[in-house]
Amino acid sequence: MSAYTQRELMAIAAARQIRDGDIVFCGTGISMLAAMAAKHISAPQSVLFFETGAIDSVLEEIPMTVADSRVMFWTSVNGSLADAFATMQNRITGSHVIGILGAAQIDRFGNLNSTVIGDYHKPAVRFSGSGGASDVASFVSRTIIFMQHEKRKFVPKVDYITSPGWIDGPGGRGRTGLPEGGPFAVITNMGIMYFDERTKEMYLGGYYPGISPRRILDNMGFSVDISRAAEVTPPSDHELRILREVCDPQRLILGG
Amino acid sequence: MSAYTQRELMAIAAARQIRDGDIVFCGTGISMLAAMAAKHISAPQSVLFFETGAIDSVLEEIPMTVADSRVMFWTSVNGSLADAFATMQNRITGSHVIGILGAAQIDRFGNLNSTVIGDYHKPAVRFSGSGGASDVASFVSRTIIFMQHEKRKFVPKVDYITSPGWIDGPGGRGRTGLPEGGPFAVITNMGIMYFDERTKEMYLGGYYPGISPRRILDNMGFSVDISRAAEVTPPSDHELRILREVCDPQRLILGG
Amino acid sequence: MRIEKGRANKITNLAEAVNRYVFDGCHISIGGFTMVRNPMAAIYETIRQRIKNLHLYAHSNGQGVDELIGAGCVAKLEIAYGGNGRFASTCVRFRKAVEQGTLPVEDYTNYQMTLRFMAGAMGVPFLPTRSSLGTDIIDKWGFTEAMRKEDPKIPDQKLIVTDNPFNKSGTIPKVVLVPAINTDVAILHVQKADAQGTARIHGLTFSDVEQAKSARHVILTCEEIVSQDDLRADPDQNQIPFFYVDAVVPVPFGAYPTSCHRCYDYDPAYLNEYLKSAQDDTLFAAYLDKYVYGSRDHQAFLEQIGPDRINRLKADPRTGYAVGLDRR
Amino acid sequence: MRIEKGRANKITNLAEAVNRYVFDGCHISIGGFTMVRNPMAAIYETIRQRIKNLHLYAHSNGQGVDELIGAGCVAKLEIAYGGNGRFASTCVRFRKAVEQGTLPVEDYTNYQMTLRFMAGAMGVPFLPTRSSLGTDIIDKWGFTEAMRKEDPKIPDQKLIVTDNPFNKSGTIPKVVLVPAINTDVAILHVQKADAQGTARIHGLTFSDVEQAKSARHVILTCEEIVSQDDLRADPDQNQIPFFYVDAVVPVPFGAYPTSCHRCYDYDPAYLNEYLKSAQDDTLFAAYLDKYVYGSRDHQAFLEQIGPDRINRLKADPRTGYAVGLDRR
Repeated sequence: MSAYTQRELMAIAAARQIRDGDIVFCGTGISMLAAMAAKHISAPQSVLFFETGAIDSVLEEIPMTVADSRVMFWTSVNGSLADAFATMQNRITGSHVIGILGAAQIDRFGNLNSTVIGDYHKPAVRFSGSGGASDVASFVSRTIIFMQHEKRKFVPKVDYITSPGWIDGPGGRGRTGLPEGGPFAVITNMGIMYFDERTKEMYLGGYYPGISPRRILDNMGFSVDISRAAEVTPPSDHELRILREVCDPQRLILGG
Repeated sequence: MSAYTQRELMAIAAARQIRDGDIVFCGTGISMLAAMAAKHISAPQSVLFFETGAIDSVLEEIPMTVADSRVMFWTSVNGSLADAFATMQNRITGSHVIGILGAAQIDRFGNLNSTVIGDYHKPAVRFSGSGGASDVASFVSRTIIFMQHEKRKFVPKVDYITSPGWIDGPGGRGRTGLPEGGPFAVITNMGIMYFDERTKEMYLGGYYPGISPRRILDNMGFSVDISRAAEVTPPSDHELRILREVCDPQRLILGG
Repeated sequence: MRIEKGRANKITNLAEAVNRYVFDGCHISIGGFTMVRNPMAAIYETIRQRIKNLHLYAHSNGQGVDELIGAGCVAKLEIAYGGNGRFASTCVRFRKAVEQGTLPVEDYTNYQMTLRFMAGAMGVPFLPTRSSLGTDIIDKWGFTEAMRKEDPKIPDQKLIVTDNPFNKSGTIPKVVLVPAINTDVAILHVQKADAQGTARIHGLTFSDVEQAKSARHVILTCEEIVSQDDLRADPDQNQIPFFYVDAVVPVPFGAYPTSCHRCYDYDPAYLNEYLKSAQDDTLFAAYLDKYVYGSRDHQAFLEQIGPDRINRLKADPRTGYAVGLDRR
Repeated sequence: MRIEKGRANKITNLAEAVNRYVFDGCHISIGGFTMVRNPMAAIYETIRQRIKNLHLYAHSNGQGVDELIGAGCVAKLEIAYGGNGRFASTCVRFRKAVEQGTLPVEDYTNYQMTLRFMAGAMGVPFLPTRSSLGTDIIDKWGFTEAMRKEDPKIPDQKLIVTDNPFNKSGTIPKVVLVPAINTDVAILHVQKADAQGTARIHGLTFSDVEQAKSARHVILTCEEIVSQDDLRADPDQNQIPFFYVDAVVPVPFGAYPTSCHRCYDYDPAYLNEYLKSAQDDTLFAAYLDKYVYGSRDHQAFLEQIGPDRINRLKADPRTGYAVGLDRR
């Protein structure tokens, strides 16, 4: 089995979470790459869907933004932002959309911060803000989240809640008035976290080859249950070939 | 000067009310015919606009419905109902739209009934209902109304207010929360009524050749000021030729 | 939905599609406007299958609505306009049913009905407008409290007038909130669709797209099934993504006797004959027997009309309608 | 409007259009998304004319927003996403301005900003959504009470969470009401327009159409002026009616260095160089001097870039982008 980078492993791990037939909301970057890989590997029936209004894109090249001309090619319909978000808020279609997001901070309930570090009014660091992330996290049935495993990113309390997760646990979303659904998996550079059915708390579901659950805990600002964790199957040659040769030959997203 | 029918006179009288450059909302029938005539006679810059979403239609044949393929021809944009009504509710474009409506009953303040005669829950007669009429009467700056001059149609109180006029007089629209603007002229088979700037009450502005103001009052369920009335200039040969030969050669709207 | 509305080939026949998705008592809307692009083939099939107690939503669907009412399929109606252009200032069977007190009606405006479909499509409970403030559309409700209580699918209020909470400038003091419509099924007739259900409408779309997206199930009848590549070569021109659609049924002249832009015009002779029959119960029963119950399917119906009459309606390619058609 | 927005020939040059409709302190929005179809020529002209204190509204306009901020034209910003795709996970001049406390920002989501433009276009004070309930987008306001009081153009509340008054079924307990945006001017770049201002956008429209309809004045820059007949032969494909438009300016490559579907791709080399310059104030000042102030107009700017680089970006007719372009 060939060598692979962390980023390649993360993309494949996320791709494996996509079910055939899902309508996949893709953000820019690795989330798009994961969706593209899934489409070519395990979920050929899945629909690539972008907040910009592109529905069922045929990606002959990896887009560098969700507005890229590359997402407009051979779609079912090219619409508008209004159309795309309505499709996610729509009670029938929205329940079949899976969203893939990234963030700067995450808490145990999967609430995400992509806006600021520090005080919102005097931020130490300013990030891009929600974009469509908070919309997606509000509307759709399942979200997959990409994170780097670092203490400062897995925090007991995020500095700013940009995108809603399970809020404060069981019933939290209902109390705020949000639709059902919420975070499903967190894909990091060390492993995969899931959320407990009952408590809605994050737990370690899988660790990558060569990385111990202990080391993962050392890279988190809060502790999680590791009793259910198993080693993640490394990417197959087939998965890697698709990812490298079909999806991102220029390594625009995969990097060096 | 050639003979003309009442309907021809009504169409021309309405056409004369349209200013060059107006965006003209047309209903089905004589209102469409009036707008089409104005476009060919005195208001070549006017825009024919339909609630169905057709903007700036080129009418080579008279449509028999506002959804007719004939309104979709050579437009600036073919949109949807949502687009069309938003254009009227829009504060900038809406203030330049003039609406032409018909009704079964009208009161002194230009409130219109096109829904029922009698009790709404046990109607003696049921009509079509609002369609887009109440929307137009709510949104646009000026409306022109077609009526038959009969006692049962010009009534002190309409059985059902389908489309808002000046409500109960000065400030009436503001009190209900409606935008400014309202009924401007009423074109009947006997003359033309306007609304007093101050009182918002209907008054007789013009009577057709051979019809006395007195006779008009005899055909109304309430009395109006006739002191400002003057005889209406009959249709010119040119106006009649355009109406008959260009607009409605099959006399689909003009009738026999 | 992954099963029903996914990438499967959804092409089926009309009897099957109507039988599967249109049921007794269902909440339904139909596409088109007055005598334009109504899904008439599907409407006649619904009548033929004697499906009753429909809760029908329409803005201005003249011909389709009037035939469904006349055939006794409709139990409740929410509508803006019960007319049919120059062919009926008020639709006759609609008028009779309401005057006889056999058809409860809730009146809205065309924009309000459009916003209600749009709210359903957007997944929000209501949308605001300034339309009809100060009118009886606000004050008089056709559906009784009891009716609204017993049917969970109907909102408990017709509409709500509320103060504008952002009324800083004072320019918009009040708005009317109109409740979302979420139907069990929407039936649309379009010019082109592919086997998966991606659809392209030529000409005005009316509120067809919003209706499709606010429905649980969508039946598309189309003039022509085209290849997926035909539609995807220019997706800017497509309006309905396949995953909203359940059934695709090729029905040439499927909107006849109403028109279909770029394909054919409405048939004035038919609509005038309909208008005459509609005036009288006996004549109308005979009309239904002859044209609807008397036709096995839409093809047989068109054969009754005959090719000469149909051919006269064919659209001229430049204008999209039958130029010079005798419409008297 | 009959004068300004009527049927007049609205073709003018960019300096004139910007000078007439973009003024110090005006409320403005720009079309496009990240590095796609931003009206860059008009943005550079705005910088060149040294127009300041703009109140800028954007959902995700990366490149255009960051250049306006970097050039010191923006006093207040309402935005959903201050990034630029793969070229900047966070736009650098935006980040610096916010971290230095020199740019008040109000954060919304992309859908909320879209609904706000739509509300302005529809002439309603707000639209409802379920988005961002339970988040700090609801709880934390960037604009102070005082700021909101003193500027009559800003609503007195960022947004309002309210109970659903139609909550019969209990499925939607609450909604967020987002306030309408009504700008003084919207600037869009489109592929085709005619002299009156009817416009056709190819590919995704983002929220450009809503932005145009929510603005008092609209400047359209376009790749190509086409005849009225070219656009009217298929009006289904046009999105903006001429009477919303004030100025039409032909500017080939008017979106460069951002992309324009079916015409040309974004320029990775330029965007990477921009990103490097943006990191450092001195480098950024030099960047502006060289490319913006140092170019008489967009044509001169393109000449600086040179025809070889421009030609490499030309779109392939099948896909609408530059196939195989080196985007590293």
